[in-house]
Amino acid sequence: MPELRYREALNAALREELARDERVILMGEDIGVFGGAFKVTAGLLEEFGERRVRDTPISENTIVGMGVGAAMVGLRPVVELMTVNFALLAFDQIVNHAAHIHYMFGGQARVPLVVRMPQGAGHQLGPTHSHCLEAMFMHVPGLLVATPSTPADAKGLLKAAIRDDNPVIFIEHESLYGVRGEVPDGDRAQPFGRAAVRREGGDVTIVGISRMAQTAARAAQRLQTDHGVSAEVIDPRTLRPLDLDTILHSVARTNRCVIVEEGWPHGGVGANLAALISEQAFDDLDAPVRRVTGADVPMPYSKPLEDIAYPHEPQVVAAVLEVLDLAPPDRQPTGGSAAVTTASTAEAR
Amino acid sequence: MPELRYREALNAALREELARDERVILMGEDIGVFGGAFKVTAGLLEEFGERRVRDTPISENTIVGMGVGAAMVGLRPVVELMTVNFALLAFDQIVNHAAHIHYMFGGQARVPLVVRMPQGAGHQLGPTHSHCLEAMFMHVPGLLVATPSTPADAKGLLKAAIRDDNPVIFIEHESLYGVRGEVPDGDRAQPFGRAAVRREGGDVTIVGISRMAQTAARAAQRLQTDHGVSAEVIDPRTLRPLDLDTILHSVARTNRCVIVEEGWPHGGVGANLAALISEQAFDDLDAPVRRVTGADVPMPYSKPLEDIAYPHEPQVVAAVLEVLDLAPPDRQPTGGSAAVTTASTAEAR
Amino acid sequence: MPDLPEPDVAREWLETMTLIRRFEERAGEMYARAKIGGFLHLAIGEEASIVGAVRALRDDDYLVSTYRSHGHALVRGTPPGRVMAELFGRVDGCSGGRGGSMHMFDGARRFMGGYGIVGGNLPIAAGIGLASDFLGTEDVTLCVFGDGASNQGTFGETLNLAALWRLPVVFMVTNNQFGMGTSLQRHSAVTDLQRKGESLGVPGMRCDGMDVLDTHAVLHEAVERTRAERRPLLVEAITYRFRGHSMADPEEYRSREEVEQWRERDPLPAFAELLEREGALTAQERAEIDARARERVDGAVAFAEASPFPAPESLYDDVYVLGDQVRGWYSVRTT
Amino acid sequence: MPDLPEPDVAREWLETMTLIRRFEERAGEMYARAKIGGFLHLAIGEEASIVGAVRALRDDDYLVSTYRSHGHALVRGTPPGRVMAELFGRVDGCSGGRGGSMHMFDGARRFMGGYGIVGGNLPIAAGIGLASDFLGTEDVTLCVFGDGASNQGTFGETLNLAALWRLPVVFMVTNNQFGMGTSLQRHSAVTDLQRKGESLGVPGMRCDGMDVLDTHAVLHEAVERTRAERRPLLVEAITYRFRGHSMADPEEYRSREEVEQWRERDPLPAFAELLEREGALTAQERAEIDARARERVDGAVAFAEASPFPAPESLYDDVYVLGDQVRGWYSVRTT
Ligand SMILES: Cc1ncc(C[n+]2csc(CCOP(=O)(O)OP(=O)(O)O)c2C)c(N)n1
Ligand SMILES: Cc1ncc(C[n+]2csc(CCOP(=O)(O)OP(=O)(O)O)c2C)c(N)n1
Ligand SMILES: [Mg+2]
Ligand SMILES: [Mg+2]
Repeated sequence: MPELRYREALNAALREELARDERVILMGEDIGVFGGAFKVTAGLLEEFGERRVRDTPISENTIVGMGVGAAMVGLRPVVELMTVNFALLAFDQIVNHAAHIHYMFGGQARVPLVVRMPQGAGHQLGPTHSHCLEAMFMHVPGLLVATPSTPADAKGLLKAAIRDDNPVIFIEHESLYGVRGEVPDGDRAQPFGRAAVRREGGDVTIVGISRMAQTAARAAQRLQTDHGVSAEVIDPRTLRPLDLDTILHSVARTNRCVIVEEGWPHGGVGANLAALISEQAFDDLDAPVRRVTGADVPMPYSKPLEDIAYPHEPQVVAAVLEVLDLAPPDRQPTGGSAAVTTASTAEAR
Repeated sequence: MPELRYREALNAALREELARDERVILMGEDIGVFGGAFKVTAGLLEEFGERRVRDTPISENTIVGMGVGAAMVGLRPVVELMTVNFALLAFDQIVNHAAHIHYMFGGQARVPLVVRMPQGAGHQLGPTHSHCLEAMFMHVPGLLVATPSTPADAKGLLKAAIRDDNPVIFIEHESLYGVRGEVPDGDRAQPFGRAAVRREGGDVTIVGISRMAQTAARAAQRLQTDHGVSAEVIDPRTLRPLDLDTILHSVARTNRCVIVEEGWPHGGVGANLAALISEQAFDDLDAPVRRVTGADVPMPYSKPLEDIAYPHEPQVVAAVLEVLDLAPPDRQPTGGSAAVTTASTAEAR
Repeated sequence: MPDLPEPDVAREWLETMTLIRRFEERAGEMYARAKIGGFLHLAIGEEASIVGAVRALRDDDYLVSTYRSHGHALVRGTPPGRVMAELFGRVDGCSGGRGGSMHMFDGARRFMGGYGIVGGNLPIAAGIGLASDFLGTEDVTLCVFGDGASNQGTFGETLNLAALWRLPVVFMVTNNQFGMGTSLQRHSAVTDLQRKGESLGVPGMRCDGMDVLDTHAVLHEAVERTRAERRPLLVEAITYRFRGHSMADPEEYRSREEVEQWRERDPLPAFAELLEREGALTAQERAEIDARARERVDGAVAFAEASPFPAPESLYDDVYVLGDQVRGWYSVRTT
Repeated sequence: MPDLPEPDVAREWLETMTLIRRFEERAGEMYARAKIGGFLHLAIGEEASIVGAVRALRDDDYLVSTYRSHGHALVRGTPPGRVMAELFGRVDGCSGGRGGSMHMFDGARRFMGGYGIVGGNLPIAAGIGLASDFLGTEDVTLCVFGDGASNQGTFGETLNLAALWRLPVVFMVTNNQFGMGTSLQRHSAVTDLQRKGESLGVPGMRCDGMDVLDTHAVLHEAVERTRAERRPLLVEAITYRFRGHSMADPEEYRSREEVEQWRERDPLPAFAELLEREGALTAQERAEIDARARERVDGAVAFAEASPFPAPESLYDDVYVLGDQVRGWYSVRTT
């Protein structure tokens, strides 16, 4: 299997879908001449021309809304928002329009739209440019939400997203674009709603969201080598639909669960999963589901502050040791609640 | 104590704060000449004039942003968005600006802004006009979030919100405007972060959010009379800050908890509370925390569909009986997970 | 004054305007009798701007409207019964009872929806225009919105994009003098709305929205210019709504006199009398047209009454287009 | 050509332009040496538009800018050390290290912030103008943004409101010919940006942003007209950024030749030579000005280097203004 960077895998998915289906068009700020702020669309303008690959003005709400309209009459638009932070300007078109049109018109109209955008911290982009908003999108019925964490999923899920007849929020991660990984050859769409077990283990289940699936896998490695703990690592891949079964089956064996996400703790993906797992695996749990989340703060620019404001392996390892009663629970109130490890605490400890 | 409608209590709070503090101004669509889409601001233009009470064009993002700017230099703007549904157009100013400015500029700037708006279903306003979005606002550090459910809290919390130096998202409910209740005389601000125990009981803790606090109270009454169940009903009043202690202390006594919210189940307020309670009261719980939520659908217009798409007493009663093992658990998958009762199921049963 | 169209065409316009008027009057009564819920926005007084504009479209042209769109569905040919059934929230409603008054839809007739969010329909119309352009069809999209919507961010964003990409979209601002209770002068710095697209590269035109002939003539020119030149235009239709913004509107923001003055320009009698003067309509035909309209509205109410409410089990239908990867309405697969 | 100001004034303008240039050149080096992270947007080439405009303000007037605002902080008098410390992410940075290059702030000098969201600063500037108007002061707010920002919804919404409410705000669009890699012609249907406010009730003016004298003259007129007439104006400054959009920009969207042509109009030597020709500056003074600028930048780097990083415990400081009802950074009170 060829090795590709996450960015290249996305580019390949777009290229193949543009070639496969005449109705697929790309729209976004600087995706053409500039090749994309993160170069995901590099070369596509040259290959497919201005008719298929369109640079837009800086008008997020309208770009998404045009995608909605074009999708309603037969095109399959893929809109790139430069980053998820700017999607906040397009929430009306995403929620009130893209997500609701199929239902509100009694199933007569379809919105096969993909809105792609990267999220995340780690590059010192500061408070307005470092959000992780998957929890907000996950909240909305009518949307599908994908959070690929590997080059293979980036390609496979994007192909599946473009072929789906529902509006898809496709959340990439700025820190993953350069990551390499094996990507199966050929036209392989990765269906939504199928979690990936990244690593098998029997002592604890670690669920990692978006980039945190990678962090979780590295933490699991450390847990094995440094602590002899065998952790199972699950990447849900998509949050809508959500493959809860795979998580529940794992927890049924491990009886302990840690969820790792980069976003804010309150009303986060972790809270939602913790609630679902506590509800549905109540008798399987030997300890409360533990969340490791980003800190409950706007993301600071300063490097040492940014570093402790989102999870890294040490916090994941610490949280796992705690749910296994192999370490003292941490005392200080964090991330909104003493039972949540946020990036900061383990570091500050 | 005088009886006031929720609407009148809000009007009184605005009037008193306008009179108390010269720096308080109101801005919003049709709040002046029209008196407010829900008449909350009726009479204020006449009393305080166009300088203090300003009708704006339909420009949600900019109205909120102007409130941010005016607040940064000393005014205390209270912006009304006609309904929460239109706040989706203002998410950039609310999240990237109002919520983050104090932090992002190192504490040098303050944003004493209140954004008021009603939410909720029940009036057949259909998919684009019936949202409950408190979960999205609650997710964002830097915001305070209030969800008053009584006339007294409507007045007291609004006064506290206007006097607070942080940006406050003040969520009213369309179905509560006409509700009467006793409102203490005089200048009483209700501090944020103090939950209200609406009814004391020992068998189960019911937490109701926004309008659902009233639904929960009515359900508790039924539980007492029809089933001899003694339910404690808690209204958090504010979601940021959140008074988790009061909830935990109650659950420590009742060992069972049901959370009732009108919004969507995934990543909802209920999921967040269920996660926090399961984490921090793990050993106190004799049964999984149960959520009763709005259905995982855009809100349909048709009355019989709308009725079953958000919780009423019967669903709350059913959920409570289930956590008390007094009723068969419901089988059909609902609201996103078999362990969540959404409005539809109990009805459909 | 533009010349009259063929008599039968003129009579059809009058008949459709009359149907819309009678339909909305009845809808108002049904609302008072609680047969209809939610918000009900009537366009009574604006019928000429609706019929004159939409009759300037070809059948293949697209129409996108707002929450004030009963007339747009009717003029496009949606059976009155299906529109009334939607207001009644019944399964035979043109949106299956899901959308209500603010969210009408009839894709088969290329009425691509009424939208409840002020300004939300502009980007969608531009997207439809983009698709027409992309697919190389001759279709034009007519996007109708109000004077208040011209202050929404999407107005500037969409007109700029439509001009930049030369999209075949005619933007029609129905200037009924108010955005809810806020008068034009109090919400827009520039009140000559036809000029509001100039700084965005979109030339403007204006029509008398109380005159179906003038509205048709101007919109026809605009639509055909757009079709031929492949560029957007902005047309302002000057009109007035005789009723409140919605059913709950004390109308304290305007005087009885003002309303009365506008009512004297009521487009229905105005056009009927013109046709009679021109010999294109007899008094009897005029009476028959009104009688037929009332009959059709009676039929619409009967149809709506007879249509069942959606079944509770249908609550989760059409949240998603179901397929291989989305198996049920629920977002969590449970075994 | 506008007359020269007093020699010492003119020299101060040159000195400040030089300081900004040297500061940003050094910032670029520091970025390459990883002393600075995130995005670094340099305004090299745009110094005349910055100094000419801000020197047209009174000290009490407000300034609101974007993510390209090192120069705006410096011209307002923020010590270079504090600006460099912000870029270094240190506690002594003008935003405490929290904001970085895109989020500069110096409230004491009425620089009300650089903002990272394109178009996000316009409503905020209008709100500040509203407060000035409400409080009855004479203060004017200058709101600076780019050509690309003029396509954002907030542009139309804000200009309409500012005109409608007669707010004392001067909107200055810094037309550097590109929004990131998209040229003006490819992102805006109307490229004569000074006209982009006409349909919104905001008259336009234009200045040569490469000429500090012309920029100052036009902005001075605009600011004083706004102060006196209590109404907004839109001023377009024609300029060019010599460097990439940010540090990671291969600049494939423009030709070397184009950049070279604009560099020939470099505002620094142009103004210096003019002053020399006019006898307002000697060759030696010019050299001293440059030397002083380099010294101050050396000092700024030293200051930034010496400043500590924020302590980990400070992570949660200033998420909220703490008070009676908000007791700690955390949103859940735990016992
Ligand atoms: C974004 C948004 N803001 C506010 C509203 C509430 N609202 C519904 S109609 C209306 C007035 C619109 O006026 P105009 O655009 O002139 O259209 P008209 O109602 O006069 O036909 C308002 C404020 C809304 N539906 N959407
Ligand atoms: C809402 C939003 N969309 C996109 C971006 C990414 N971005 C940053 S600067 C920029 C170009 C802005 O161009 P212009 O307004 O001309 O200002 P300039 O950078 O040329 O000074 C873009 C697209 C952003 N920061 N905010
Ligand atoms: Mg109107
Ligand atoms: Mg630019």
